[in-house]
Amino acid sequence: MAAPASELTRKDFVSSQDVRWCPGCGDYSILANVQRVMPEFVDKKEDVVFISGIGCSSRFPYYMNTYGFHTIHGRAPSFATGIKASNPDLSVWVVTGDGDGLSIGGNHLLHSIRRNMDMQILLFNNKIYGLTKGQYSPTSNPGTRSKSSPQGSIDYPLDPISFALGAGATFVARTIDVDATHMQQTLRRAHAHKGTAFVEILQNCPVFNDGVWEDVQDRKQRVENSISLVQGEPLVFGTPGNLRGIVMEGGDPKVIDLDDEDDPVSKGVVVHDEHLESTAYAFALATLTRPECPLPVGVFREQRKATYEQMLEQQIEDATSAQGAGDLHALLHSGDTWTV
Amino acid sequence: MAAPASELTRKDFVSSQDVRWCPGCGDYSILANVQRVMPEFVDKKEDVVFISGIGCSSRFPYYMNTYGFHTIHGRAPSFATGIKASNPDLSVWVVTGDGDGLSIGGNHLLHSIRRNMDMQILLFNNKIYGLTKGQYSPTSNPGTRSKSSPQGSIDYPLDPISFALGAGATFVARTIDVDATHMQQTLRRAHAHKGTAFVEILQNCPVFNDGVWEDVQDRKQRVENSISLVQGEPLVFGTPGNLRGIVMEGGDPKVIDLDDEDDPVSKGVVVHDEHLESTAYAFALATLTRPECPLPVGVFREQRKATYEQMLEQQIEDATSAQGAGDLHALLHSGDTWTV
Amino acid sequence: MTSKKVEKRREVSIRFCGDSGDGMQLTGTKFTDETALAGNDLSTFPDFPAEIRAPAGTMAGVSGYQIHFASEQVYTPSDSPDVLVAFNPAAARANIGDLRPGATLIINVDAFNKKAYQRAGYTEDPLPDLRERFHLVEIPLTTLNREALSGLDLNQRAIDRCKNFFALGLLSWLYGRPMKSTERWLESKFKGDVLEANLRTLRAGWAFGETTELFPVSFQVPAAKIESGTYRNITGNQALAWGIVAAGQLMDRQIFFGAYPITPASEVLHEVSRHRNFGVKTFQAEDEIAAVSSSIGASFAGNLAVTVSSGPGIVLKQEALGLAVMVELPLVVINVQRSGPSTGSPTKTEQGDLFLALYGRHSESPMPVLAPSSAGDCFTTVLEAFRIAVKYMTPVMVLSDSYLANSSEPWKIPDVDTLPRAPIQFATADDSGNEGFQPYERDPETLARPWAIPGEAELEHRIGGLTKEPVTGNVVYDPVSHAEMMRLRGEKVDRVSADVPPVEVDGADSGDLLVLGWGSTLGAITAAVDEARKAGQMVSRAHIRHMNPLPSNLDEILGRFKHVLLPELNTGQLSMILRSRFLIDIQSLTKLAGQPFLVSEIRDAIDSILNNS
Amino acid sequence: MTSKKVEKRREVSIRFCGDSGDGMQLTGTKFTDETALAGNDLSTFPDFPAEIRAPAGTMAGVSGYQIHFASEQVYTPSDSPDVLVAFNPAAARANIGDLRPGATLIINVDAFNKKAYQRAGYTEDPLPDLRERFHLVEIPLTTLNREALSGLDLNQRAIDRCKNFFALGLLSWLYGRPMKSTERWLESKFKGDVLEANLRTLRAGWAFGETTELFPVSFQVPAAKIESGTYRNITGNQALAWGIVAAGQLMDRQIFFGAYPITPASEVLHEVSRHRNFGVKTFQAEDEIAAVSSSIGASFAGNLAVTVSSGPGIVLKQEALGLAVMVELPLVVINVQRSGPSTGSPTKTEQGDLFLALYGRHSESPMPVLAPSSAGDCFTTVLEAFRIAVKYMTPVMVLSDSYLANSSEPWKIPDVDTLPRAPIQFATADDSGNEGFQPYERDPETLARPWAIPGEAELEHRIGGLTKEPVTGNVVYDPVSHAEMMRLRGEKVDRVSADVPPVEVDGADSGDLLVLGWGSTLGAITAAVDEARKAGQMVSRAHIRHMNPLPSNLDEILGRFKHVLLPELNTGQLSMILRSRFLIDIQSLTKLAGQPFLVSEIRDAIDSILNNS
Ligand SMILES: Cc1ncc(C[n+]2csc(CCOP(=O)(O)OP(=O)(O)O)c2C)c(N)n1
Ligand SMILES: Cc1ncc(C[n+]2csc(CCOP(=O)(O)OP(=O)(O)O)c2C)c(N)n1
Ligand code: SF4
Ligand code: SF4
Ligand SMILES: [Mg+2]
Ligand SMILES: [Mg+2]
Repeated sequence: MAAPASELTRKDFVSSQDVRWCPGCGDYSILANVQRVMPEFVDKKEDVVFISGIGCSSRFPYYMNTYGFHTIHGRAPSFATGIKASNPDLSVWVVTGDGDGLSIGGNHLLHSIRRNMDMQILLFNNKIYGLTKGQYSPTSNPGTRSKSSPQGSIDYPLDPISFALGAGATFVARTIDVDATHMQQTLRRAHAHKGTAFVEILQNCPVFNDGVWEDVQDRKQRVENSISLVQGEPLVFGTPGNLRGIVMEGGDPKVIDLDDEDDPVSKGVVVHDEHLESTAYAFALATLTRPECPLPVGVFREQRKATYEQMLEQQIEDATSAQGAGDLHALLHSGDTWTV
Repeated sequence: MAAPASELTRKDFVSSQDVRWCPGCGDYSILANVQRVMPEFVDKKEDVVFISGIGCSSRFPYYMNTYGFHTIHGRAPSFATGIKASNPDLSVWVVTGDGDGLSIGGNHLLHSIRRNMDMQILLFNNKIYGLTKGQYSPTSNPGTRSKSSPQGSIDYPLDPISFALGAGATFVARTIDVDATHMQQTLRRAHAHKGTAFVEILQNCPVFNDGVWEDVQDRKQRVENSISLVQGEPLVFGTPGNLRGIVMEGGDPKVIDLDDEDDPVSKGVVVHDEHLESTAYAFALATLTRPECPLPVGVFREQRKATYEQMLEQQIEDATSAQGAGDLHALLHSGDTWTV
Repeated sequence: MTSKKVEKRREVSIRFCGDSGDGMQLTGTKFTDETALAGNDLSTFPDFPAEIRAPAGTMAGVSGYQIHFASEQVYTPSDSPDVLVAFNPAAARANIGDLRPGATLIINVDAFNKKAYQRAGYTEDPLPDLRERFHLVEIPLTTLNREALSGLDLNQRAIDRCKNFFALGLLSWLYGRPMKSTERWLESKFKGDVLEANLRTLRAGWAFGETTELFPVSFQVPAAKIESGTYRNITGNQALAWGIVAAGQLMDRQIFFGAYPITPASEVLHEVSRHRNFGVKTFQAEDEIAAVSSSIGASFAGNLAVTVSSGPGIVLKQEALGLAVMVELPLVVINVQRSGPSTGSPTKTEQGDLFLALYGRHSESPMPVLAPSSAGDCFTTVLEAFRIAVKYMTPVMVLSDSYLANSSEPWKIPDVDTLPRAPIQFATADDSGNEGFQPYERDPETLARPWAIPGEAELEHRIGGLTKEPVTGNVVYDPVSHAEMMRLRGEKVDRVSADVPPVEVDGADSGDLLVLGWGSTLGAITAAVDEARKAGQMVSRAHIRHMNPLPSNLDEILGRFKHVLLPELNTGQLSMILRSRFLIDIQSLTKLAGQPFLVSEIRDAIDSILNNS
Repeated sequence: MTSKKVEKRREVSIRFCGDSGDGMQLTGTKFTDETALAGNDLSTFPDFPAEIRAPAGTMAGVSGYQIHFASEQVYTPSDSPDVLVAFNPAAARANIGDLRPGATLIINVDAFNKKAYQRAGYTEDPLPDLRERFHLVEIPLTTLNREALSGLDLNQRAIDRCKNFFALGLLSWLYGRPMKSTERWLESKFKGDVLEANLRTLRAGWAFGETTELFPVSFQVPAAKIESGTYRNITGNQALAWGIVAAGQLMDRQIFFGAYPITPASEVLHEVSRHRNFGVKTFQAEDEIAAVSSSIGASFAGNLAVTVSSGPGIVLKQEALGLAVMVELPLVVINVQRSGPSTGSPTKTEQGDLFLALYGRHSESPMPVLAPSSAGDCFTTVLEAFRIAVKYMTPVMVLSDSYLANSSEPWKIPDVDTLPRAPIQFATADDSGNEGFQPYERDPETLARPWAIPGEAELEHRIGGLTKEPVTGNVVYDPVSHAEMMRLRGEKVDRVSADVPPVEVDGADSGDLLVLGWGSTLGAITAAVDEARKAGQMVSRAHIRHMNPLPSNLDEILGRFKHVLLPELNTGQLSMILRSRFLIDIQSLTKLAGQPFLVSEIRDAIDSILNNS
């Protein structure tokens, strides 16, 4: 674990408000983990802002003893954009849900990701609208029976990771509500990234979509059904006696069986590299679908590019050195004037 | 060229309205090509509906002598969704621009693509807001100097093809305003596809963004700067003496030089396959960026999946056979009633 | 059956309250069904806190359900319940303020331990004080329920979750409610041990009533004399949903319903989704803008289109509604109003969106607006909205609210055969004259333009949101065409007046005071006026359902009264419109607390006007 | 210089019109600059057709620019130009209706061939008729320009494109305008042959005037007596942009400007973008919702935030504006109103969005609203909007319109040192009391809550759109808190009255008729009242700039006049508000044609009231 950056402790980030999620909701553990890692990131909690939209997940800011803004449905990334542009020194965190972020808010998420401001976006994906009591969402499995789809949903689901990569994200990761260690690692990576860090957090909604992530939440099933992406490590998963690896065939990822004693790399198993120039590889990983393939968790991609706010500040500097600091009198008298 | 499906001719699709684009606008040739191929697609022009948002490009429906709806900015795919769901027999075409479709309308485009209704979406990409007189758009090249970005734009551009693939598109293609033959082929393919066919059309705006596509519009430069995707053909481009091909390295596409007498396939050059199960390959093609790599034109991907309207009709059928045809009296008397 | 004395009561109101997890809404609904089947008139008011489950035992988590039933007509859930059933101290504390001294307060005394009452915010044991102020009945509900269910193969939590049915059994006994409907419902919903448990505790509750000395008498509320017919309970949202389904049947056309979930409107979507066998197409869009846009698209293609939402969602739809006004396509927009600006209090009620309906689009963008006044009226109003939309080729907005949405009342089921059938007339090739088809040629009477749908030969045409020439619909920029189309759109909506029946006055035709209302305030206003009359005051009453255009006799009626009182759950929106239109000093009674009017609030306003004049 | 006779004129109005491609806007602007430098008062009205270039030579493609200048005060661009310069038959046909019989009509006679006049919709040669009705001056503009530029290395198209400068030269001679500013501008804009061509034809136009027999005299319009000071021409959009930049300077805080392009508001974004050296951050968002949301975010973070749009875009912002009302953060929202519902006529003018500003959000969501009344006033109004926003912690809407946006007037440049400086006071750790920081504690006078920005220690707090408790801002659902916060939000906006100066009456303090106005109608109303007075009528005039809250002396003023006439470019929105508020029979004069009022329209209304009373 990284050394704390500050004197702050987890408790400093706990607000006085009663937490209003249902018992057993995956949001609790996400909250706990975020509160746990925050002291590593900042040494003044007043520099932290949590921004959310509307949804169960979007209640998050109320429980963080930092600055917080619970905005309107789907628009949190836009509010965050204004906040970060106004004060680039702040540590800006967006919390959203699969409905808030990908249904009504899909466009803002897309464009925020594209602009690459230095902020973290945590998308809690429970594949359902929790707050409005259980309608299917854009990430719901096909055929999901919900209040608004009594015969099963007929929308093809959106994959948040593919979406983010398609938008040109510079940092994309996935983690799971119940895996505290992995989540904390992922949050650290997201925070360390200079640019927009998009993190999908798989979250259980025990009330309206219980068990939808069971195959990767359950410790036993997880080893078979997920693959952990680790920089420089070959893409191998499963348990001894049943090891498998990921190879690429002309751009398409495939699963191959491995013997325990195999050297995966010599078998063609891909070595994970977050930093490839092109997004193609990360996207290929995102297309892995269960049950045939394991679900990747960890960091899909990290790429360093100038952030929007850096370039904005730069333009202000450039303009100032080219035109001189703004002079209101001169502005008002620019061009043709006449004196009476 | 496919045989006409009807007695109709190009002229039947020309409306009485004066065309109001600037002289030299790329929209003219798109209009002409669409009018030219329509007789191949339908035998009754009343079955055709063109729907657009707002923008120069979105004036399109006025010039087509079919049913047409010039709606509001960014929402054309949603209007089209309602039209197609209401009457699946119609041939539904959406015309949008890079601003209309990818800026304000990004979310509707995303979700329409995801739902896979059987319609064609033509996105005219001139990398600028034409109608509002020249502001940069989400597809504008970095550093574009425009009315709203006098120091150059600082947004990273969105690639329409990657976006569509990230949304799970079942048909994705790109063509160029000035290449009539290629455009007509592409329109035929788009029309033949059962599902949402997304077509990016590179379009010149001589007034506000002249020459932005010159390297692929100009016939001479085009051979060096673009690669034509043809099913079953190796990805080779350039001219004899300067042939090059695309290979995949662990999911990442690269350009290699070829000798004229080389067999490209044995050199590892990829053979184009639109129908691969996973989107990874198509996405890899979309990441090809000039000047290092050529810009692919043609069909990136085609995949057959049930359309939204088919599934919707199916659910109505299923419900009807399970519950019987709707009986209003029975509905009103369902559950507990009492008689006074 | 019971050996205890039975007393008659004319009316009773009961409020069940407890934690969100205690099943209060269910208990209330089942008691309501029993009551309806017992032949009483009734009115209910479910009042739940927020959208997600609050921490157990806190004030924030309290959920309530009130029912008022009688052997005569019932207009409201009643200002103050006769009986409060409180499952925990938080529920007691949150609701006690509405109770009259001496009213009956039935509590689960097992839940009144120190930890619990402190969690509720009591600093000391509230029981001594409650005993003093109310007729406190202390029942060890948890214990009794556990005893009743001992031996069943269920864990403690599952057992405790049944205790609301014990209470229901007890209250059913107390007011002689037949439990058949509840038993039937349990049988349809559960099986095995869970069914057994619920049935057993329900009956144990009844038996407890019969034997306990806590209740020396039980009560009987004779059936009300109501119009003959077949009845059912219905909530406003259910009635809206059925109205939508019915419109498709009566107009012989498929329904397209574009929606995005939002409290308190989502149930309309849920309910309609269940009836695909009527050929209705529900479409859950990615947001409200897509919901309304797809609906307008569907209307263009010839479906009967409807979109349903609440405050924030309606705001988002306004740009597209402006387009619907411009292209003159039929569309029904239902706004189940909720409380407060921005996210506000999503489960609470208000009538704050009248201005939004009329003026919430840029420029001048007129649209007919209707407001139902009771749960059952929601059904009728939706049908009327569709009729107006199609006849005049216009979007129509319906203003329901959270109170109507959730509260229920007995509804006389209409005879389907007598509901007006109005198959739709689309334009045909015959409508295409020498000059070709003219999409903005108007019906001389209604000013409606033709509805020409894709697929129909010779009617190809283009529409859009730009200013257009009259008749041809071609895009133009000249001031004359612009002005003429602005005028025509306005006049068309004015002509809907032809379909607006005159307002009826209940009571004397003229006099000192008219209490005017619209929408969901009908019950409270009627009850207040009723009381006032019983107290000898001369008060008349009228209720508006057509908010735009207004009934044409309104001017004349208002002129006949010395005072006009207009209660609204907003800052006086209709009042402002009428004051401006008629230059009459209408007195506005406003309330903005997320709650419906109390009868007493309106009575007080009546008193104060009559006493000062 | 010239040997011809020079006559004096008190005032002249000229309209240049031609194809969109003919450069009429440029010609008009340059003539305007020359006129301003000549010391006249002036008013202009650019009127262009649509957003994209229409087919050449058609009515749809006609673009016009009118200027009215005088040696006395000028209030409007004038109802009817004295001189119409028409570059082609379509331009003549589209504008001729506004011309008085006998007025001067200067045409490019080269463009009046058969093909051209038919394309314009004339069935026969219009010249004979025009000669009869007007003082027709037939100039072979195309030919003369070609002659002037022969020998230059430019193609025909490039040469023909210069002919507007020939016309400008000619008109400059005719009215004795100094061409220096135009020459300077050309030199800054072009170089090489293009510069040479424009300069040459400009001077050729002047020389042609001097020599041709078509114009026996030239005219002189002496400088106006205007307040001393330094002046410049300014359009409303430019003034808005500079007001925004100035606000940042005067309040010593960075500006964040979130916007999405839309006609006619985009130029404000363009202009502000050019001044990043003032530390302004312009942000072109993906849509209007993101534009306003990012602006509110910026305000939360302590920037001075502004968002600018027009009708459809403002509608889209309303949901977020409701949140701004709820979280009580300062924000300036500028609506450059355009004409018609839906997409309507984007380049045309209207005052249709007053209701939208006041009532376009769900529930009750009060917001101060200001309306500038002239191009220059846009600057002042923006500064005032920022002051109110910050002082009262509230969003404020400014209603400009397309007419103000594009028309220009001489503007006396304010002395920067006398502009009020008001550095912002943010909350500090000292504002955090024993109970911790209370985000909804209010200033007792203004009711403003503290502005506490991220980065400031000990003030961590959470805000949002849910109903909240007074003082703490904690999320609650109880009716009492809900009602209290609804009341407080309303009262806070009412208290802005303290900063609203009383309305001033121009003319007698009481009498038969007061003409009341708001926004961009000031010029037309002033001119009409002026004319009426000159004709001996007793008419007073008052203009409202604070639309909400209204000036507190309004009631009293209205009461002193027998009649009140209120001209508005809508169906009578302010009129409705005032009628309702004061129960006074205000007479509404409305116009919805996408055009500003003519002076004569208001005069007629004045006459009709005074003659009938
Ligand atoms: C404009 C608007 N439309 C609809 C809603 C209703 N609404 C609130 S949250 C929500 C969905 C939330 O889903 P998600 O983001 O997945 O959050 P979860 O509750 O599952 O954590 C909806 C539809 C709203 N508040 N505002
Ligand atoms: C709600 C709304 N916002 C903004 C506008 C203004 N607007 C019209 S078209 C347009 C951009 C068009 O760009 P694009 O789609 O690329 O079309 P092009 O003109 O380049 O073909 C904008 C911003 C509008 N009409 N409506
Ligand atoms: S509804 Fe689901 S997501 Fe929401 S708080 Fe409850 S368990 Fe969590
Ligand atoms: S502005 Fe550009 S895109 Fe628009 S019509 Fe003109 S050339 Fe075409
Ligand atoms: Mg969710
Ligand atoms: Mg474009």
